[in-house]
Amino acid sequence: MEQSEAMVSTREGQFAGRRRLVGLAAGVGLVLAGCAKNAPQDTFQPAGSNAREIDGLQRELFYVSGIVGLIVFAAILYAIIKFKDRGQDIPEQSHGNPKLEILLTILPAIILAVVAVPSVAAVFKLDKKDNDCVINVTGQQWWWEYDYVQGSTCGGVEITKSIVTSGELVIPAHTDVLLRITSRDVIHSYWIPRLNGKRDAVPGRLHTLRMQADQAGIYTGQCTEFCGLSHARMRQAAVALEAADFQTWVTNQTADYVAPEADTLAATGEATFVAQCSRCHQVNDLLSPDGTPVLAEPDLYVVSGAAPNLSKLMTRTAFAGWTFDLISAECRDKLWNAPPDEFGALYLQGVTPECFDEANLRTWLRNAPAMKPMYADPTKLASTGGKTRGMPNLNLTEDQIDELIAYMLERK
Amino acid sequence: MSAVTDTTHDAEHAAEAHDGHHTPSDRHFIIIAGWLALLTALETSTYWIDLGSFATPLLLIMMTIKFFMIILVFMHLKYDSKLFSVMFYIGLGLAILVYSVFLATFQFFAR
Amino acid sequence: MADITIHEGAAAPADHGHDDHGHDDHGGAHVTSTGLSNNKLAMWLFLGSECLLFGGLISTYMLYRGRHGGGPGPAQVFDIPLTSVSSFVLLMSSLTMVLAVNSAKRLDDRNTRLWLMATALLGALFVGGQVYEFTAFYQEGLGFTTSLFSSSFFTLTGFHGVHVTLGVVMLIALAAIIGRGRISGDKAEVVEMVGLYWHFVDVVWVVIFTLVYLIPA
Amino acid sequence: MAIIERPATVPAFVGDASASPPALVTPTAALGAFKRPVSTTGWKSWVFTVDHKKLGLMYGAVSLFFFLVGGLEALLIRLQLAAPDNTVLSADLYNQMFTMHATTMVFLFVMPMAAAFANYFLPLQVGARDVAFPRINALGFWLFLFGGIFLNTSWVLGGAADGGWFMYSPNSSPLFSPSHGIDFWVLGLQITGIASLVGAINLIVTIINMRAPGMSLMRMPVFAWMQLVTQFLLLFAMPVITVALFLLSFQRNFGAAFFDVEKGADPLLWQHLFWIFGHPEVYIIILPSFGIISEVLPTFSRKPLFGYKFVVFSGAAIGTVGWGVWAHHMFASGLGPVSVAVFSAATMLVAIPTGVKICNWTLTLWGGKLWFTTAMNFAIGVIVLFTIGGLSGVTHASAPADTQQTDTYHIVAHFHYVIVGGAVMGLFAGFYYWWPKMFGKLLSERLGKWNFWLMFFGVNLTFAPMHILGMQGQPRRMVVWPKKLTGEGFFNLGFWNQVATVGSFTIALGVLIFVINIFVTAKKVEKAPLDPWDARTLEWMTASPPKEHNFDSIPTVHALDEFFHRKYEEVDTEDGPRLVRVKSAEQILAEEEAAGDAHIHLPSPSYWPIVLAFSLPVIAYGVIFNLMLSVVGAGIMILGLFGWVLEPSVADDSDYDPPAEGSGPSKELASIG
Ligand code: HEA
Ligand code: HEA
Ligand code: HEC
Ligand code: CUA
Ligand SMILES: [Cu+2]
Repeated sequence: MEQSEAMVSTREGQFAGRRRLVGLAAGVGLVLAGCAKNAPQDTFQPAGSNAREIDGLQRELFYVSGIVGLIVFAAILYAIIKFKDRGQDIPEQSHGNPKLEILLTILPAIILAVVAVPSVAAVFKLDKKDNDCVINVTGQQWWWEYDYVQGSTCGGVEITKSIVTSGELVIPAHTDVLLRITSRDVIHSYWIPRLNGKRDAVPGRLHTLRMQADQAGIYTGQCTEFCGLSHARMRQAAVALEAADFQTWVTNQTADYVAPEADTLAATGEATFVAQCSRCHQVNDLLSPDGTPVLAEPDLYVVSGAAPNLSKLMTRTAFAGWTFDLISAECRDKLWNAPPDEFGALYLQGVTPECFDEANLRTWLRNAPAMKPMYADPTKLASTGGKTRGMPNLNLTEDQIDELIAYMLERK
Repeated sequence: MSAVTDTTHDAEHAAEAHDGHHTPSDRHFIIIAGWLALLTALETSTYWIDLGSFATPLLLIMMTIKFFMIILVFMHLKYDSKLFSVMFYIGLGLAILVYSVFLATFQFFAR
Repeated sequence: MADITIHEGAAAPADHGHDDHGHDDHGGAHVTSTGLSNNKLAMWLFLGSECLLFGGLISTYMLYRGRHGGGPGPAQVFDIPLTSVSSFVLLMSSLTMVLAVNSAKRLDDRNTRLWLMATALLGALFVGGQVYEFTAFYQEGLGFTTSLFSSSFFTLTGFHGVHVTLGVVMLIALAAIIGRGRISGDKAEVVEMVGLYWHFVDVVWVVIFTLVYLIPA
Repeated sequence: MAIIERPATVPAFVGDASASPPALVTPTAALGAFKRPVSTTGWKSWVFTVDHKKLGLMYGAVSLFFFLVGGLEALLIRLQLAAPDNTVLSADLYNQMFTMHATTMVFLFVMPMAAAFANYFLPLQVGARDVAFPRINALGFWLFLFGGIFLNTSWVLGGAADGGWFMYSPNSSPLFSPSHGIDFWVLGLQITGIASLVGAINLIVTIINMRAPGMSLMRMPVFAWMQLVTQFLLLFAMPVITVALFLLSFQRNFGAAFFDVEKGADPLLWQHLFWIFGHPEVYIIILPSFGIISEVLPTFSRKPLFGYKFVVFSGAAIGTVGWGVWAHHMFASGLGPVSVAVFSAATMLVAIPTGVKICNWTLTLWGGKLWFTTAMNFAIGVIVLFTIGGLSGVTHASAPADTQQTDTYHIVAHFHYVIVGGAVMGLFAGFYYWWPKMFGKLLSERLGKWNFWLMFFGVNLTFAPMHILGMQGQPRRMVVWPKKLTGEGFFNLGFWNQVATVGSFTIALGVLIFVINIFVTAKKVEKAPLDPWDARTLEWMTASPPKEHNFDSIPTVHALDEFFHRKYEEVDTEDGPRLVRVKSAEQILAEEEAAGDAHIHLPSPSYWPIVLAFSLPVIAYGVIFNLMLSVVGAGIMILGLFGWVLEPSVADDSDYDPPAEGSGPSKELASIG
């Protein structure tokens, strides 16, 4: 923003020409901001009412401060050139001009009042909480869990059964959704730049944030409160779907568990999963060989007390704090750039075998902490009573990994 | 800080206060201590006498009186240079203001 | 802080420059620009800053006093009669302190020492009461780490207790030094300095007694 | 050296020597445990010194060193961020790096460097012979030094703090940060905090009580004023962080519950306490530099500061309003809309007094006779760069807008503009302006210009792109930024991150040239003129470097800019009144010397400050590793305290060698001590 003016107006000495150019370029660039391509987290491209509200205010602020800056720099520049020592007399030792001073105090006050009023108004406007659609959002080291509140109605779709997912927040487009945000361990912050500002997820407190998207599409974000080792790898996205598509998504998420066909690789995978993974990860309605439901107890093994629900892993496009892709780069680009009317269908396909990027998941299962730093060194867990923060290295064999991947591929 | 805009003037002013040493007599101190003791007794009595919603404001008032008796008399703030009062009250006032707002953000403003 | 007991400032612009502009020079006793003692000014500044220290601790306690999560809470553990007595003791130590200061101003070393020792004794009694209180609480199951209430209570009153203890040490040391004639500066001022500190600690207790003990959570 | 007896040939004019105050104390060697150290040369003259000028230089040297350390850390950060998914630093190391970068820069560079200037120049500017409490001054320096060393030993003792410089709970709890890094951080800041607190008391008393005759507050140089405000901010802000640090260390080391959410703790407690300190802290960082440039600009514009009173009062106003805005760091923390609205509006208020300053500086240039020395360049640089940073600050002040900006590089851009562009450049202006005063030699102007332009250009190159990065959605404190989110076109993250990295090395080059300049200047034989800048204030009315006792005679002050008015007088000519030079600095100095004071008491060196200061890190290591060590530390502390209290405040004559026959008063040190 203002830096461009700085560059324009502070030119002195030998760099003048070059700096003016850079400044000009930055200025023109600013105007073109709306055209920045493929900038998924650009706050200047709001895609929902809340973000637009902020954007309007923010632009006003930038213009006001830009103009103030220009005036100040113009004055300094003029003084520098005009009053340079050219052998003139020592000036009169005047101590100021109170009238001018008072004027120069009142003027900024007025300017500030002009920006303060809409700011305060916007604070309250953005704080509305009257929503039918409520989603609980819980941050933990280093991923987000979503829990669609049973009984709430989202874009005309009633949530009859609680849905627990991670990473990708699927919401109906054109609809105000209320997120109830908290944390299980340290402070995180939920941010989808194109939909709204940030709201911290503070353990022991419940904060709300409204989301609304104008169009179907995918909107990326990032945890923005420093939360320890893998803060940089704690990402998230919001996926907006048209009402019908959202209905399809909800139906699929709440659909019954389909066990793998017997004697397939996936079926072996199911057993491996029960043996290795299910103590932390829940797959809904999964039964153990003796017919009892398999219930995860992540609180016994993980500091934050949770691990992602894997029932529908393959309906998501990225995993582990939405950092690593489940689909190939081409498929991702296609999805991200899909026009709104085609987006829903494409997204609902989930991870298709053609698009599946096996390498990432494989590396993850081979040794998760090597891929994403997590305090999981088994020799250093004294302070946490043996619990890990994140997923430990399980020392799986390549065969086991094959089986598990086959099993995972069917979780959609 | 306005109290010290001119050194010369100040020096005179303070010197006056200083030389004068309007220190209260021992007797005066003992009387004050008597009042303090009485107030403490009253304060403590609220533990046995149920005053309902009056208790808190009453206690706060008595606390404030005691506070200032000690500050003003025992610590000579009343008799000493204004400058000392200024130094101390800036800190005291700032503390009261800042921490009240701080507690208020938890209790009243937070929703 | 120990600095207050010895006159530090040999550096004052003590000497008379050429004095051609009628600056009224106060001669020996008043060497500072305001005519006030450096030490006393410093002490008041320090006390002003202490307001923010104790303010922070008190606010933390006020925020957390209700949060005892099943453990003993203020209503269960506080022994108001006992605390009232020790509050009274501390209050009276302020009286003995001013008497010490007055004696010092009268250059009455014997009484100064006497009152100083009395103040120290009362202070020690108060600290003793606090130690007793802490052990009693501990036996009732309220440890430092038990709950937010306990941590903030012990921290606040502990900080105050440490201040009192330091004060007692200062008082005793002062009495001893006066006894041996080892104070090189203005003796009365040194006593007054310790007095200011002592009264402040007392005043803090006045606030704590009301806010922590008497006003129901 | 304690007492300076001037030869009796000093002409009268001097007040009656017998009327000089009775020596404030009448020490005898028997009072103290040891005789006081009296060395005037060699390392002992530095280690045991209580001279504000020596302490000022030591403060300066040490903080300059820490600047290089913090800068090195910044360069590593920038290297890591130069390319997507980079691997220069591991996540763990990166987190330590930015935490320590910020901690080092703020607490071990900018604050102590401002203290260096305050120490050196406040007594000179107000016409005093030293600060009010010289031993406490020494204590402050050693606490700062030992605290800084203590903090940095964490690098080799299990890793440095990794929670970010505001160290939010509960991430700072032992459960989430089990290494000792945060313990070092907490205790280290506690130690340097004591240094700041005692320093604040000392300097406030100095300013209020030690002014030369006639130096009323409204005749005080603006630097002294801004330091006064700064020291008040320190006085009241340090206890708040002290409380916060105590709570945290009680939690980490003794199991207290303060930030234990399981037990019902509210993590916002820490945030409030930290920022109640933290926001005044940012004004603590900037005001000394405001003071410096308020000296530099008038000097090189050859006219008084425009609106002196307004500048002074706006400084005080900033200091006051600054206490009511802390929660603007918490707009996304979930305070509730009422608090957010109130703090948002309050924050905007701060822009008014700051704006007053910017306007007054610009108007000081207006109509002047501008001399573009390096110091002047830096000062003008400050106005420009600080304004950019200040204006982006106003964009954060609007809470809804801030929810988009907070914790992104947009904020990083804001505070580096105000800090590097404002505070650091201001300190550099101070270096160039006062170097001849401190060392009697002028820094090379040729190198200085390179230094300035590289830094000015570098700051813009480094931090301007960060505005873009932030608005494009790059959060701060991220060890990597992923390639897939860089975007395309003009605003792609990759390009601007590279620009920022190049910029940071440009700054480094500038700083390197400054370091070279120091060495080049030290080699130079040519002495600086007595008054190289035709300056305006008292510190120039003495030798360069000043004599041990600062002034031969304490000057009597008649006006703001006293020195200038002694040099110049208004003379009526045909075309109106003209300012003409009536005296040279040398003449004025000679007059002063001739009228020198006869009997000058200076504080004597002391062992105890360093002993007392040393005890604290020992105690702190003990808290971390073994409480027995703390007991040892406490022992040293008690020893130090008693030594301190019982020490006579002036060295006894018997501590000095007896003067050689006929050689006048001796300055030789005795063999003991
Ligand atoms: C030197 C230090 C310094 C200074 C002086 C300032 C000055 C200001 N700061 Fe800054 N700030 C920091 C250091 C500083 N800041 C740091 C370190 C952080 C980040 C901490 C962290 O998170 O790690 C921060 C963060 C920060 C935030 C929180 C951002 C966030 O994390 O979300 C905010 C929000 O309001 C803010 C606002 C301001 C304002 C309004 C000013 C004002 O004082 C600025 C006033 C100046 C001007 C406005 C320019 C000149 C005025 C005029 C030319 C007059 C006319 C102007 C108008 C009419 C607008 N700052
Ligand atoms: C006084 C304060 C101060 C100063 C001066 C600086 C100076 C600089 N800072 Fe920093 N910075 C902070 C305070 C400061 N910073 C704070 C508070 C944070 C927030 C931390 C947090 O989030 O917790 C931060 C964070 C921060 C970040 C963000 C990290 C992140 O969020 O992930 C970055 C990234 O570019 C950065 C860069 C720089 C650079 C390039 C400089 C440059 O200006 C530095 C220039 C100096 C030099 C380059 C030194 C010269 C060195 C040499 C010449 C080498 C020679 C070496 C030897 C001889 C040993 N800083
Ligand atoms: C000790 C607990 C634990 C065990 C056992 C465990 N995981 Fe995990 N897993 C986690 C945690 C915690 C995460 C979240 C890590 C993160 O994103 O930071 C996770 C993340 C994942 C993810 C990404 C999920 C998402 O939606 O982002 C997958 C896939 C996964 N694990 C698969 C497995 C498989 C397959 C196994 C068994 C072989 C397994 N895990 C065993 C704890 C565990
Ligand atoms: Cu979670 Cu950062
Ligand atoms: Cu701030």
